[in-house]
Amino acid sequence: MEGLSAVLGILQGTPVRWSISSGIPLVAYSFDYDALAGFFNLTLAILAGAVSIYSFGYLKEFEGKRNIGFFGFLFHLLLLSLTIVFTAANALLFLIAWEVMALAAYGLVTFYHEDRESRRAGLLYIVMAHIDAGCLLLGFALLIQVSGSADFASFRTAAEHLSSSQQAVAFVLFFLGFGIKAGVIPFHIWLPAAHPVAPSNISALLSGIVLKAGIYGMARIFLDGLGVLPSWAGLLVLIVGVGSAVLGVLYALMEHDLKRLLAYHSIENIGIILIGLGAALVFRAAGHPQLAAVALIAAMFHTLNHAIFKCLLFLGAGSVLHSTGTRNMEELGGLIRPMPATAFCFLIGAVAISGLPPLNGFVSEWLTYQSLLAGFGATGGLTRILFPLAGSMLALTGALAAACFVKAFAITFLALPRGAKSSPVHEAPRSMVVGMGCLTAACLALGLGVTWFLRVFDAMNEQLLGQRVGANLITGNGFVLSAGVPHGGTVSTAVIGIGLLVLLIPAVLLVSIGTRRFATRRGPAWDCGLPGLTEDNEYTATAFSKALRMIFSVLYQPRREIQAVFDVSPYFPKAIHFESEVEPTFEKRLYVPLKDLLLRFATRMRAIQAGSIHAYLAYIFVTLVLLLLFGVRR
Amino acid sequence: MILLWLLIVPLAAGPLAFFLRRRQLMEVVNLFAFAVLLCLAAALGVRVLRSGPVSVWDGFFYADALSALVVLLSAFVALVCSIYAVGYFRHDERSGVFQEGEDLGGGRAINKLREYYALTPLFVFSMILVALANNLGILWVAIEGTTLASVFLVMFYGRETSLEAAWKYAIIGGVGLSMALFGTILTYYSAHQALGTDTLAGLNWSALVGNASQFDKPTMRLAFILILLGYGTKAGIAPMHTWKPDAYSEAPIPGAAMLAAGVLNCALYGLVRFYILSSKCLGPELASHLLILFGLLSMGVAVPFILVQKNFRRMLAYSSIDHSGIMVLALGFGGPLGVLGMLLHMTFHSITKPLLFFCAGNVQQQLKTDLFREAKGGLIHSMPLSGGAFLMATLAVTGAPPFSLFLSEFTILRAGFSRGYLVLPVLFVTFLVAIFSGFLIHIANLVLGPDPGIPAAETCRWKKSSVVGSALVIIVMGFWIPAPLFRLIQGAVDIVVSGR
Amino acid sequence: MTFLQDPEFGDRVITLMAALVLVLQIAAVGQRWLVSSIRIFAVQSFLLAAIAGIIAYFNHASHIYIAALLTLILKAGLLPWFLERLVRRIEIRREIEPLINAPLSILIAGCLTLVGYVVAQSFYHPEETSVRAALGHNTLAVAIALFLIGFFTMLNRRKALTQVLGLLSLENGLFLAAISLTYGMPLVVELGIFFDVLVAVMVLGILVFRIREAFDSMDVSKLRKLRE
Amino acid sequence: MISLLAKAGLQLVLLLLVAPLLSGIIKTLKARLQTRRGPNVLQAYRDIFKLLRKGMVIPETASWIFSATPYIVFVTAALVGLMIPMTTTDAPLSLFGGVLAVVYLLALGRFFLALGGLDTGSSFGGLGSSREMTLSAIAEPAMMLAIFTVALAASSTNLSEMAKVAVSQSWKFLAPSQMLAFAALFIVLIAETGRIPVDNPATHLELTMIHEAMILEYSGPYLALLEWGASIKQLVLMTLVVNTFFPFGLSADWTARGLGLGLIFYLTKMVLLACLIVLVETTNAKLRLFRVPELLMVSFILGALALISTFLF
Repeated sequence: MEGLSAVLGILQGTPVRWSISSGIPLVAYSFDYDALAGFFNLTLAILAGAVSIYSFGYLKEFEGKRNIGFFGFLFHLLLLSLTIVFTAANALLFLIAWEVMALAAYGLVTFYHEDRESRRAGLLYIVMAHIDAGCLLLGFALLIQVSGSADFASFRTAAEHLSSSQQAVAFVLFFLGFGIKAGVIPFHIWLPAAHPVAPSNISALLSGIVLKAGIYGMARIFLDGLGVLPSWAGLLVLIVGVGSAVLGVLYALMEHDLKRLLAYHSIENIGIILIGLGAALVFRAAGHPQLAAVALIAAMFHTLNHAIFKCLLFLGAGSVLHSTGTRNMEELGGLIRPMPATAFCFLIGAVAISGLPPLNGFVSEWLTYQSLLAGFGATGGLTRILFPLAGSMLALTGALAAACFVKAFAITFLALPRGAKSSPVHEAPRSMVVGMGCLTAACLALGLGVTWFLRVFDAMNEQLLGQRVGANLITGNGFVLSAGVPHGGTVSTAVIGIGLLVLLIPAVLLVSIGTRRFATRRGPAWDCGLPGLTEDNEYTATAFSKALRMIFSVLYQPRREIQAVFDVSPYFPKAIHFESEVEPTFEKRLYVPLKDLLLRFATRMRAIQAGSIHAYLAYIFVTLVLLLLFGVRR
Repeated sequence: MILLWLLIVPLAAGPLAFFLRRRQLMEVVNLFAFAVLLCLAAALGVRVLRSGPVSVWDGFFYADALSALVVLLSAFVALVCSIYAVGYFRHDERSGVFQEGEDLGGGRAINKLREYYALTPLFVFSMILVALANNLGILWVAIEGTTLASVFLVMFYGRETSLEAAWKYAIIGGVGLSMALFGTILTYYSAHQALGTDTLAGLNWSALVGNASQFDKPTMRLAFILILLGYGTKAGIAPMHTWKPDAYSEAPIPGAAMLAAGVLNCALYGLVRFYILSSKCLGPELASHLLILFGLLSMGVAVPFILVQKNFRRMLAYSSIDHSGIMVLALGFGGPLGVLGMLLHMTFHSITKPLLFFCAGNVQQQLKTDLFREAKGGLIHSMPLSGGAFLMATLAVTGAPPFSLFLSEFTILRAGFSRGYLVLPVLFVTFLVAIFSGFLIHIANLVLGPDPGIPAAETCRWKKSSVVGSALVIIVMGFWIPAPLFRLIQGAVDIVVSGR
Repeated sequence: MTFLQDPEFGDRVITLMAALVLVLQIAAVGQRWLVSSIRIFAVQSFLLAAIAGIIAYFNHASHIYIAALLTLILKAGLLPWFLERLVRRIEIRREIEPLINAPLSILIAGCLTLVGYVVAQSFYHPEETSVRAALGHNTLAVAIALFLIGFFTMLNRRKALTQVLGLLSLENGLFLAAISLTYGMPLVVELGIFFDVLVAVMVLGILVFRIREAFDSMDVSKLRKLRE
Repeated sequence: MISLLAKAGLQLVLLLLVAPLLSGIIKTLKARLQTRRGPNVLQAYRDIFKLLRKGMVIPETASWIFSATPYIVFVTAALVGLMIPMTTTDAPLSLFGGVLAVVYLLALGRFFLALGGLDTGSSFGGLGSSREMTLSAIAEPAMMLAIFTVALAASSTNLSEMAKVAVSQSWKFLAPSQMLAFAALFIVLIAETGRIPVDNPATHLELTMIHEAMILEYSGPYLALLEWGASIKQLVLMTLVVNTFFPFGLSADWTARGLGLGLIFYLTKMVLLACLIVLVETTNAKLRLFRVPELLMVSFILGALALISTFLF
């Protein structure tokens, strides 16, 4: 139902406005269902549909223990508040919906509030959410002060006579506010804490769409609310995007908790989206609305893609957790046999997120590359060099993401089960598989049929940048996606897909020569003469990422601890205990010292309430005398 | 005539309850009196809206929109607290809390109840008198009345700590009020110069406000400083706030709630009256600089104490210090927006704060402690209703958006920006966020968590009805404000801004 | 006998009495005996009543007579008697060492008087005040000084009872300011204020008694249980 | 439409034939340089056909991914081959896949190869996949920078366009940015195709092998497909390097004469490049695994210099 209304909103292109006035000053429940809102609602609709189908199966396990009613209430409250956030036309209503979304998400993250870890993560989440709400509060107050009324439309008109310093302050406030919500690198610490502890269908929704609320905010305010931002603003967004992408994937590589790995990947993909958005801002500042439109399409298309395949991956991780009861990859393995459907969906998700062709991840990264390339020509001075460098960092991120998902998929699903699994692992219930299935289908459809889907962005582009570039992005009778530049780069995932299938025929023929003569036998893998391979010989997640840990050791500061238990001589150990840990630099260097400083100051301040009445009277006496002396004379 | 009835009802209820001796009768009298009071207050509000200021006995009692608002809020708080008090004291009686005070000479349990049910109406009477008194001297006498009535409330349990709290409350309150008296005298002196009359009207608010501009400037400056310190002590603003944590953690919950929501409004009402006089006479600079300074100081003082608090009763006190700071800051920002923000905040705060006290009361009575350490958390399992309400009230009080306090804080923020300040609003928001985080972290650890195995304890009808009732009012207020209430607030804003 | 009508004479007498009150107040700051500080308070109240009487006589303002009478009965007679009865029942004669030792506290009292004068200075603009108003004018400085020194004694003393006395001397300062500046507040207000002061002292008296009961000493600095 | 299929078919056949020939030539050249006779140039063909006719053994622990991997590796390599201009500037599928598609299709093949390696459950497979993914991840940014330099010159990532532009400005390849880009791409070529300084293709010694470790468990037709796919990938990368930097003799259209001439030029260029590779292989010893990132860092710096020099000079 939501999906339908969303598509309706986009295709028309004309904003649908309706509002109810409320008794409270300044708060008008007015909604503006324009193209940008329509697009984000479409993403929300797709995800909400898939997750609710998935939740049928997932929640069966809760039947007795938790009250599902409260869970349902929070779930729909989250969806409702997201819809309002996307369509709010009144700044105050936007803020109210924004915080309700944060509170609903907090309720859901701490749904298992029995274990301390999820409570702590929930608190961290809500405190960071409130900090970013505070920044938005200040930003909106500044804008309302300039424009007089609280409607987004009035911000648009008031943007002209924003002084440059006001515009800069407003930009920083909004970037800080939306950045924290989107989980950008310096403010990301709540994301890998909160998403893994939430129930899987919720962390899917959190990573999929709640992070995108930050992106929506940036798009709405930067492109629509603050007028034309100076180029340094776009470059800042770009640099932060690159930082988040690279560091996000590097931290993801070191994780061996499946859901934390996916949470770090959300940071990486948000970084990629920000690269697109930053490029769009820089082009707009440099006066190339055409290129800005392409970059914006890249960013928004990647938002949609990331929402879909991240949600798919989280649902997959959820069904693994549902069946095996653990998220630690070191104890998983060999799940492809008992859970073939989940494995296949997870594989499609992994291929899509690593940006490998025929799927949708590749298409949006391709568009980002094209806009970065075009950036070289369009911008002047040193910034020209920045764009291709960002492109190479994007490539590094893509390749590292591929490495990370090879590890995630292989260690979880392939070869022999590592942990001593007591109960036999069963396939996820049918509804969960169906939930994942439709998302997989969405990935494939978006990947192959991208050219039909691009027209969706025309209305949005026209509204935000006044450009309709959809047409010249599609050439070659509707199959080929082009970069919008004559003789520019072109790619067609549809033809690549068909090519792959067609070339499969000669390969199958070649193989059939051999298989017709001899039956393929199944034998034990080569074990260098040892008495048979057991699961202990298999590669573990830590081992897989060891090479990268050594190469990037300057970032990780890895700490290694080996204790060998031996009785006769150290060279014949009975058991070796190996423990390696990567240092959480951001937490250790930045957040923990800040917190300690604050608490130490607070405990010292408690001395002023030390209980002696003489001290209390002295405070009043001193204030009285000071005021008498200084207050009167002036 | 409504004014007289508003005063007679609580005045009569006090002694009546004192002589009735039996608990059920006293409770009925108390509830009935405050219910009637609320209806009268509402009628007064409507009357003031329709036909402007109401006065009786040639101006001795005078009620304009501002005083009608304060009367309405005091009546609402009194009613909600009295409903809760019924359940609260029944639980106290059952769990033998009074015996503990007896060996310290506190008197038998039934005497305690008689003391409470006699004093609370007198306490409410003096709060109503504050709002209705036209003569600033009588205003001072009324506030002194609230102090004296509430000293016994703080001393209610008769434990050593409650004696200490009562002594500090009485002494600091006495000093504060003497400064306020000195300010009133000086105001009368500066008015005396201009008016020259010796009659009773010399101190009447309606007479003074008309020609406030010809008052004697330096006297009025000194008078405003003294009034700010005096009534600031009663409101609990920063350097004079030290009595609040002790008083609130020792008084019985209904008493503490009335102190927090009722006396705070009266003290600020007094401060606003003098603010109008001084801004008409001296121009707004002096008043706004001082008010902003004290407002931010109180919010600043509240932050560290909330962050590292060990006792949730005292944390409520610091939260009310923070809110008095916010209101004073709003008044300091001034202008139509600032005053609107302050009055909205006063209204929403008086509605939200009692619920917070009720939940804290339920938790304290159930766990027999008010320390976070001893309450092992997981309250949601044994007390789902008050645990959930506690969490919701925390979000409401700290100004989380879906609730109404966010709207008033946003208006205050806009007022700050409209005055051209930039650093102050940023400081204001940082304090708000810090207090939100401190508050929520403590309460979340208290309410959520594994099931400690305490037997379910939500039994008393009265307590549950008051918690649910005020929770509903808070939620509704978040989205819709009744039009007459909002017109009343706007009327009060006109009075403060234009000083009619 | 003509000098009885001459306002100049009245002004001089009032200034003399106000100065006397101030001296007594500074003496009370250094005082060590409980009973004698109560007596000092009684004498101060008597002097204040006299000042009020003189002002009433010269300005023919009848309601100030009532105020003077009330002060005489209440503050000079009733309160000291009540406090002494309390002291006798608690049998504590000597006040232990105040927080700040005697000579330094007297010095501070002196400075506070100076502050009082500085603040009062900004009021005194001789040109426009009528002769009648000038009558009690320089007593404002004394009133402010009394107020500040009273506050300081509360701050300085450990005993609960002396803190009450400090509060009362504070009230005295206010009364002096009221009658000297504006020839007394409107009558109803005066009555209200007297009534409140009386009740306040009653309440504080009960509290002192209960504290004496609970802590078996009047030392207020022991009250330190409620702390952060 | 039909001519497209015909062109694609022709280029596919050319691709399938030349690839094993080239790896054979490299083996024999290397042997000759080390003064030994070395295997016959056609030995690679014989190996592939021998393997195609053999039976297969699949490890017990392996899942369907193990058997899908050879197909995917072979097919992706072949498809990429159709996108590269080999003998003419107008590659059959160049409209449907630019240089980015080439890079990412090869990445897709590598992704599944690594999964296949891990699927066997033996530590060799894990070893190979981990090293392969790590090194390719480090090589990726350098390759991207070099490609960006060339693409920016032609302001398009379409390979045919780049080839046409390169042909039209014939002496352009002497520009410093092109030279630096060539050096960077050459190092990446060695890393990607697993030649000596990075990985030793001829050994099965656990310490040194990367590519070989992943295909250790394959046998029979699957191994043939993988070997063939690897040689096609090698051919593709060498062609990419050659035709973008030295575009002599690339005929403009698909006429018979143009094709013949183009083929001769193309083969000579490939043999010359093979000699260069062999020269590098015999003069260098294999680097330690954790020294390889430094080598790739050098290529990254070269790529960055190439990029800067495009608009400095």
